[in-house]
Amino acid sequence: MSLQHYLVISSILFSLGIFAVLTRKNAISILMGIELILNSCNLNFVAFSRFVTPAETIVGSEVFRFDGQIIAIFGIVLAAAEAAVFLAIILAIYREFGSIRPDEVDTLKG
Amino acid sequence: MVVPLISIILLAPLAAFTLFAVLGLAKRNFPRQDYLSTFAMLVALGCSLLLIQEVTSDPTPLTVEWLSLGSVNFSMGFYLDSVTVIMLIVVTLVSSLVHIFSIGYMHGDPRYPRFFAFLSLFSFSMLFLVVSDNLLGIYIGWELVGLCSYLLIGFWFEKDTAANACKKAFLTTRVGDVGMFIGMMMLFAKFGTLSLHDGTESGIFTLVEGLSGTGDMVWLSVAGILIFCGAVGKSAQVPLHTWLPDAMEGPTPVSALIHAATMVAAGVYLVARMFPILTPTSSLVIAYVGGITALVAATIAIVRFDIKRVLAYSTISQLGYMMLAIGAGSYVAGLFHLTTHAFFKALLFLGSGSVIHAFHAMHAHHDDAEHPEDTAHEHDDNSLVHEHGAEIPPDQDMRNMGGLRHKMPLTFITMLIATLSISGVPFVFSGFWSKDKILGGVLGRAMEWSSVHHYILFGMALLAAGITAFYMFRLIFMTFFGEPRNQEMHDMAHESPWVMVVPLIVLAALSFPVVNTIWFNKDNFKPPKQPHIHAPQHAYVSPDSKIGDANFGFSLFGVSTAQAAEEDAGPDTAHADDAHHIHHLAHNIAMVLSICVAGLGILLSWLFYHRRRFSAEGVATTFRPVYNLFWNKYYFDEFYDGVLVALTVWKSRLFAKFDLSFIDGIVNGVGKVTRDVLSAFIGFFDNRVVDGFVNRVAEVTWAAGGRIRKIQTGAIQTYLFVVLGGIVLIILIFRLF
Amino acid sequence: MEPLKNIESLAYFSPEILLVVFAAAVIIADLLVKNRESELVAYISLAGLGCSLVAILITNSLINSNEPIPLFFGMIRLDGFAVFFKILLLLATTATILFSLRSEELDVKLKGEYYALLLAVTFGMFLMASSTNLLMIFISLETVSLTSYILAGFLTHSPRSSEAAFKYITYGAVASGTMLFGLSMIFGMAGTGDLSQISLQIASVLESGGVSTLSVLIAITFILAGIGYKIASVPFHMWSPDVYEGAPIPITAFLSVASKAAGFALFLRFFHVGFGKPEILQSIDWGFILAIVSALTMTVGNLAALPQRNVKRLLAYSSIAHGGYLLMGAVLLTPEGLGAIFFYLIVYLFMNLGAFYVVVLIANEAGTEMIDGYRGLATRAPLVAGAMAIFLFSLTGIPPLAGFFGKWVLFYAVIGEGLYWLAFIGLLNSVVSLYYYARIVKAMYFETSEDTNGLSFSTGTFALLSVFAIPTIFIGLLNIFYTFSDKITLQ
Amino acid sequence: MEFTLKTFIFYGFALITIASALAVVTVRNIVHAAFALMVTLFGVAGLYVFLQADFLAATQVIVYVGGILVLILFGVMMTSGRLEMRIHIERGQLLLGGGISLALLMLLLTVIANTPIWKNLTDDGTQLAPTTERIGQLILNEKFLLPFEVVSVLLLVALIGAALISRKEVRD
Amino acid sequence: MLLSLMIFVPLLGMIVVLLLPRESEELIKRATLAFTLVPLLLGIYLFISYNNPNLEHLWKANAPWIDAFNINYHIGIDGLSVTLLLLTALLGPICVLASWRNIEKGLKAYMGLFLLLETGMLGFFAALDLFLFFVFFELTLLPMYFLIGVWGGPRREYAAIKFFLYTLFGSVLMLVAMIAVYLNSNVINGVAEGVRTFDIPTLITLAGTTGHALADSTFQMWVFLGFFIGFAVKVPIFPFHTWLPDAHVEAPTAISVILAGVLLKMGTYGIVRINMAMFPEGLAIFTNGVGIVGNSLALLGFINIVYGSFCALAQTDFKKLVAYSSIGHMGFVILGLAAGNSAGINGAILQMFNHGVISAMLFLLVGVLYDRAHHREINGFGGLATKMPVYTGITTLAFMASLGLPGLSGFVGEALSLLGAFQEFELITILSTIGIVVGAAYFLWTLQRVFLGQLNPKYEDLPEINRREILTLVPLGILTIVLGIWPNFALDMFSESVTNLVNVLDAI
Repeated sequence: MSLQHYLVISSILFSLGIFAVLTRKNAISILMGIELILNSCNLNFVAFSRFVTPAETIVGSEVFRFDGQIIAIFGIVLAAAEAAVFLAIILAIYREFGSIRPDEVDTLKG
Repeated sequence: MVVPLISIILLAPLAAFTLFAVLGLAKRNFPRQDYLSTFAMLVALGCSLLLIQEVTSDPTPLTVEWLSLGSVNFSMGFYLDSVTVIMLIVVTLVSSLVHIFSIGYMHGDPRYPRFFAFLSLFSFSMLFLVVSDNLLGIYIGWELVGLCSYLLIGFWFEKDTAANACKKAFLTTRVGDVGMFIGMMMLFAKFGTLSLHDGTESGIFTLVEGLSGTGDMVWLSVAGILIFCGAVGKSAQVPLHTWLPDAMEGPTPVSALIHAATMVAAGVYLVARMFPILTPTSSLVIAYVGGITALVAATIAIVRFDIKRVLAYSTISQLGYMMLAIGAGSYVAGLFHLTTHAFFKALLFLGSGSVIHAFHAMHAHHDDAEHPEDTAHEHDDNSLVHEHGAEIPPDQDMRNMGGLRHKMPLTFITMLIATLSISGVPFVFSGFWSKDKILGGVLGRAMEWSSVHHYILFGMALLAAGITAFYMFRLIFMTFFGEPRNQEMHDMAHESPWVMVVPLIVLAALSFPVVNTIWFNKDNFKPPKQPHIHAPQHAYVSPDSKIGDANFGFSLFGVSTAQAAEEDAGPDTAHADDAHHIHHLAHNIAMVLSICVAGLGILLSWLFYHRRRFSAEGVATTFRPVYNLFWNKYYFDEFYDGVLVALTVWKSRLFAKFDLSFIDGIVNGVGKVTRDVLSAFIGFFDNRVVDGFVNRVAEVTWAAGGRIRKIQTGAIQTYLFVVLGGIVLIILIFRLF
Repeated sequence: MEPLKNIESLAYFSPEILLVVFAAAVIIADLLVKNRESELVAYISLAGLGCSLVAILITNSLINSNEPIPLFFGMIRLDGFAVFFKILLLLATTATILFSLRSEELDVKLKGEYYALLLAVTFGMFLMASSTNLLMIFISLETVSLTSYILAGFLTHSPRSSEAAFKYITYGAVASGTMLFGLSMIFGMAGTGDLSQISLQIASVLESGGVSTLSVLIAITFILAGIGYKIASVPFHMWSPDVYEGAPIPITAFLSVASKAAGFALFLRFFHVGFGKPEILQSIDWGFILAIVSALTMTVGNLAALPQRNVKRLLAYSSIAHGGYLLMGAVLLTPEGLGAIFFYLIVYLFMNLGAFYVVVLIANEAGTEMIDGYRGLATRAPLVAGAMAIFLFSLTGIPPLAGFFGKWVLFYAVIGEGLYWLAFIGLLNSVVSLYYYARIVKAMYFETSEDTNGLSFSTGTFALLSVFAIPTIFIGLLNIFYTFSDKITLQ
Repeated sequence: MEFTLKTFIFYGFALITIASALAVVTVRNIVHAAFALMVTLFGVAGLYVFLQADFLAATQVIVYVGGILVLILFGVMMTSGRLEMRIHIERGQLLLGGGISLALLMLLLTVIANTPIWKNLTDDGTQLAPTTERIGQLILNEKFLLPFEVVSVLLLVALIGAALISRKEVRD
Repeated sequence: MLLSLMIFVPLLGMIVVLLLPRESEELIKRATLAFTLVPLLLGIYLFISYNNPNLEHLWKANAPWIDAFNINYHIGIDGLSVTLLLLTALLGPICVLASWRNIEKGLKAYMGLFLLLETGMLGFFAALDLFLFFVFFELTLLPMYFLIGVWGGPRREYAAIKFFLYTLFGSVLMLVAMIAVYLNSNVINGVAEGVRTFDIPTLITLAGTTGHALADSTFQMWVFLGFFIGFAVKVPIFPFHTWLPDAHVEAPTAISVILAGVLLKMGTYGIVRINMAMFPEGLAIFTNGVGIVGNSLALLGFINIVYGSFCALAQTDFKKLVAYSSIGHMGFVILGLAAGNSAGINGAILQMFNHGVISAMLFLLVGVLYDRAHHREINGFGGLATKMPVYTGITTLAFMASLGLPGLSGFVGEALSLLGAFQEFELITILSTIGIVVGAAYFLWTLQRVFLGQLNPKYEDLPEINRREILTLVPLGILTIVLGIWPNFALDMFSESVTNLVNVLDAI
């Protein structure tokens, strides 16, 4: 369970997220892909926080620095906010285009 | 006195023209432009005569900085020697007479004032050319007379023939002028100046001495020949002579003044002026060109029926004669012939004008129906240089004339005098003396050096002299003798008014040597040096001294061939005595021969055209090829056309290839080749290739824009492909570096 | 200087706080005001911007020369750089609000939210300009992005607007996700989120071989995706034409100027502070990659703009191209380059906003965004056409308009670094750009429309137009604009 | 590395996470995909636990599974009308997408392999103090106050925006 | 001060004109005329009082402008610029007069733009700061673009944008070169010290200082090329010339006049002022007579002459013919400049001035005809000399001047250029003389087709040229004649400066 394990897992998650984003024909699936990407990032941060960042000493007990973890928390929050807005926009698209297939939303081009 | 006199000579005609131009801008006419111009000319004439007394003074009385460029300067100034004075007098005199003649001849023309204004402008330009002391000034005058020639040939510009002829004249002479300009550039590059003789001894004439015997002779020969090119154009020498016959489209006084007496003689004057820089090679080239011209033009003249064209070819021939003389070293003889020729040829033209005028009275105006066949003849307006073989207008066709001596006695007599003069009838006529001087000079050279070239040249000159006599008398016989061939026209004919006849009489008087002698006796009329040409056995040009003091080679009836020989031989060389002897002999032989050929020519002419002992037509049939050659003017124009045809075929192919839409069927003139093939090709090149390249770049740019647009499909996932693919690419590309 | 603690920082943070407060005030006022036609909320927003401006100027006076103040434990930093961008952004927002007041596209019922969102996005951009910590960078970026998505999709009854928002968010989410991954890698390498620390750490681990060049390069490239998408550089530009075309015109104007400026602020700070050390540049010449990217960006922007018929879209591509020009200055890492960007941004602010304002006006009056709709404008509305011509030629870079001077300082900086090829490409591009800008001018001046009725505009319109046009003419001619940037440095 | 229960569980979590993520991106039924995503999120939460990030693991479960996933399911329902929606995938796009994803994966693995400082950092098994309190301190009192406040603005904006955009506007 | 006044009075005029009410057209025209007459008077004053024994720039004004780049508002004149300033100032009122009746729409804008254009041109010729020089150079673009595009012929849009794109392309290269010069302006022996400068006289001095970065011959070559292409587009030199026929044909008469009369001169003026004076080493590379490169400048001149002439011969559009003839005549300028000797450069500069006058006349004349017949097809006329004798006379004068008839100004410049060029490039110069013959050919041929022959019955009622039109032509005609007779009138102005320049060139 070394750092590299986590990194490999997060890399795979990231690639899968990218794959979803590139290939899925449903806006919501794309959103899922994005969530995978964000999760992989968070996993990275937490892993680095655990293994890389130097320890700090606070009132006698030694803890690791939590910077990475806190970034991950913010990441989750941002992901949530983004998901909310994303879904709202998907609804608007659905309303206007009657479809949420990304390739059917292509009136703007050229 | 000199400078004011010359200034007046120049300014008087210029003022006459300027007044016309200024008033013209205000859309007015000076009511008596004719008198004004004539008066101006007479003033100039008077001043010119006064100048005779001044020849001995400083040769460059006035030099002003014209262009000062710091290190290089061009000056303008007057150059006054006896040649200048003679030319001045010839020009002003002939011009005055032509002015007077025109008052009658051009009467009633709608553009009557303009005619005189142009004449004034011409006179100014010609005089400017004559008095200039540097090549640039000569060139300026040279081109200006060309312009006037253009304007005056095209005076009746409504006629397409005239419009074409004037253009042809200008362009053809310009070809020669460019050669002259290149020659000037060479001289300038070498000497850094264009002044001939600027008083401070840094003119070309002085500098050229320094070249003597150096390796620059070839270069100098080329420069000399190039300068001569200008003369070839202006003096209508072969092969650029074709414009002069066409120039007869202009009013006849113009032909007399410009295309007989003065402008065309300017070429001879130029060569004479530039005599000091001529090398043996260039001299020989000049002589040959002159000789060929003399012969070619003379033979063509035999078969012409248009009275003016006969005279035109005669002019060409005589100009060739002069060139031959100068080229062969008979500098004085050439100039002398120039002078005598100016008078008798002007007389001939004016006389023919008088005849035409007489016939012309049938027609109210020059411009309507002067050429009834105009409408029938399809003139190609699109040709740059037009038409050499225009139909002969009926009032100029000698076949319509005959027996006019009774109708127009004064005209007849004066023209006869001129004809006798040009034919070289001995002793009483000036033409004889000048022609004899040329023949003697050339023969003298030939004998002195045993030069085959000069024997050939002498032969040419002699032959030309005989032919001249023949066709001139042919003209006289056809026009004034025999029975009227066109009775209707004959009945209309009448003697011209006095304003036209008086100039004829004056000119006739001038055809006697007594008058000429007056100014040729000037002491210091001497040929210039050619000091650089000191090839030992070819020292044929005399430096100063003795000849300088000699008079021009003849005195009234006191035939002084000895004197002439003296001039030619030159005193400086070791073999001066031999030379004298040879030249003496040569002049005697030449005189005899020339009298013989002239007599033979006149006799034949009499037999053919007066006595009708022989039939000209019969001879023509017998010698059909020769006749055709003459009739078609040695196919010069056809040659230019022929080159053209080949090029036109090529042109058509070219056009077919490039799918151009316009093809002109008719082939006409050298200029057309240039226009249709070269310029069309270049125009095409400009549009398709140069512009096309730019357009191609623009198209590619646009297409690239279109491509990029296509990537912008509107589908978001495409964009994401680009983003993520882009990341991969950036990393990979950077990795490769 | 030691980073200030939270409470100490507040005073220096007042501009941002004011923005948030006014955003809240706008929402509350919106609830209270019954009259939907009232423009009160807009004026409140403007007041907020004004207050913020005053606060910025006050805080600016607190900065000692060249001594930046780190705030909130080093999360953000107050320095001349940030102040410059804040003022620029405030101007852009002000202009956008003024446009919005005159735009007939926007739904009057949603005014409160609209202005609140505009203030919020400005707030986010302020943070983008001053962030010095990876976390703050990401959060500020996301704040701006999320708000922008909403603003782009603000016209709920317009399919174009929704589509724009959809594309924008999809694109943005992927890009920022990628960026976040890159940030995490950098975090993992440096063990800290603070930019200046990162700079030191990365330099030392690179030197010690603790990380390979390639790893850093990949991380940087991932981050570039996020920043590049904000400044719309190739290959991260593709969202912008569609979004610009679909979004409400004032928002398009805002995005093309403010969002881009904020993106550049972030870009400059991130790369110059985090990766500008010579040691890092020695092993990873990202400047060179970005030089190529900038060349590509302007080329693609200009070429793609050529065939456009929609003025808004055309301007979108044009702003991509201008992003490319700016990027040239950004890769130089010289004070000249930095100064050039500052100067160019000012010029760009006026000319681009001016052009968009004309688009707003024409969309209102003639009801079209197509070039054909501009036909005969010279006779129908000569002043507007004249102003538009000034903006367009300034965008092209024709003297004596400010755009030329902007380009001049940029190319001067580029050539000063010996990048002749880049300058040459850039200049060729400005030649190409003439063609499409001139197409609009051509339509306005050389063509006639069937409809020859004059268009009437209010005095306020002309006043606003001249606010943009006059600086566009004169900025370049005045000495003062060239000197201010000397004081601004990035440490 | 010795093979203990802990490692076994770790690998289990890892496997579950990856497998379910694979399912998220491949299954055709979007609802199935959503459930697969839930499993992935749980898996990641488990990994957080292994990283001794207890607070984070809890947050992950609550926010993601409890919030985002439900949101997604709502989205699915509101946009398709029925829960099962077939997803059509084009082959070319699939290949290209797969290619790019793989390329990125390779790049990332290269980074991992080429970063010596990340090597040999293994979990030494030290038990750490619970993180919650410290996180609270950091966020509310210390370094991360500013991001926290900014995120609150962000959330407000997202809230307003989402409401604004998703509400059904009557066209006029 | 006077010089600044001269430059900016038209700008002031533009503002005034734009403030006038649109309806009062007469007032607008008169005001414009007045505002163009002021520079003319000042120009004449400068010309007359110009006396420069020390070869310095006179009437200098020097004020700091943009400190950051050491850019100054530095203007001044020497003999070369005063000549061209006078030309510009002279053409100003003439063009206003020529536009008196035939501007049908937007008169106010037209006049305003024209005045702006005049400021740009005057400023360009007076600028002594490289940056200022460039700004004025470009300042002419915008008004020109609009003047062609709005008031031009049927293909005006194409012509306008083509003109604009070409010139902008050229100036882009110039900009690069300019920045390079500036950046190197303080580098001596590889060490940068002191401030950089845009000051043209200073730069010229620096470029002649041994060891200075600007004096490096490779550097000079590249910078020379940059500037040269920029100016070449403007001249225009083959193959950058294709904008010119289009622009000329489409532009309204007065604008063609300005285009041919002044704008083309800006290119050659730039070549003299910048390329030759500042980069003699660079120049030497292209004019040392060795190989293609060493002859390239002269070759370009030759190509321009022959190419322009033949293209002119192929035209059937009167205006296009004149336009191509301009290309040919500018070739003489290039050829003369390439010669680099006293005769060549003096001739080239004189030719610049003369061509400005003559081509202005030609375009005015074409305009007169076009205003009456509403077409310019050469073959569509014929025999006009009978109906319009005065017009024919003036046209003949202009044609003759243009084809280089001695006694008129065209000849002097042409001849001097050729004389100078012959000393350096014999063969090329000889070949260039083809242009003289062809020049005569197309002008005479045109003269014949338009004016000679039978009167085309369509034009029985063609009115003669009117007084206003004559008024526009007479000053030019007088100049043509005066300069033909007494070229020192202009040559005296600049020959000393040229001598100076030649000394610099000879030192290389």
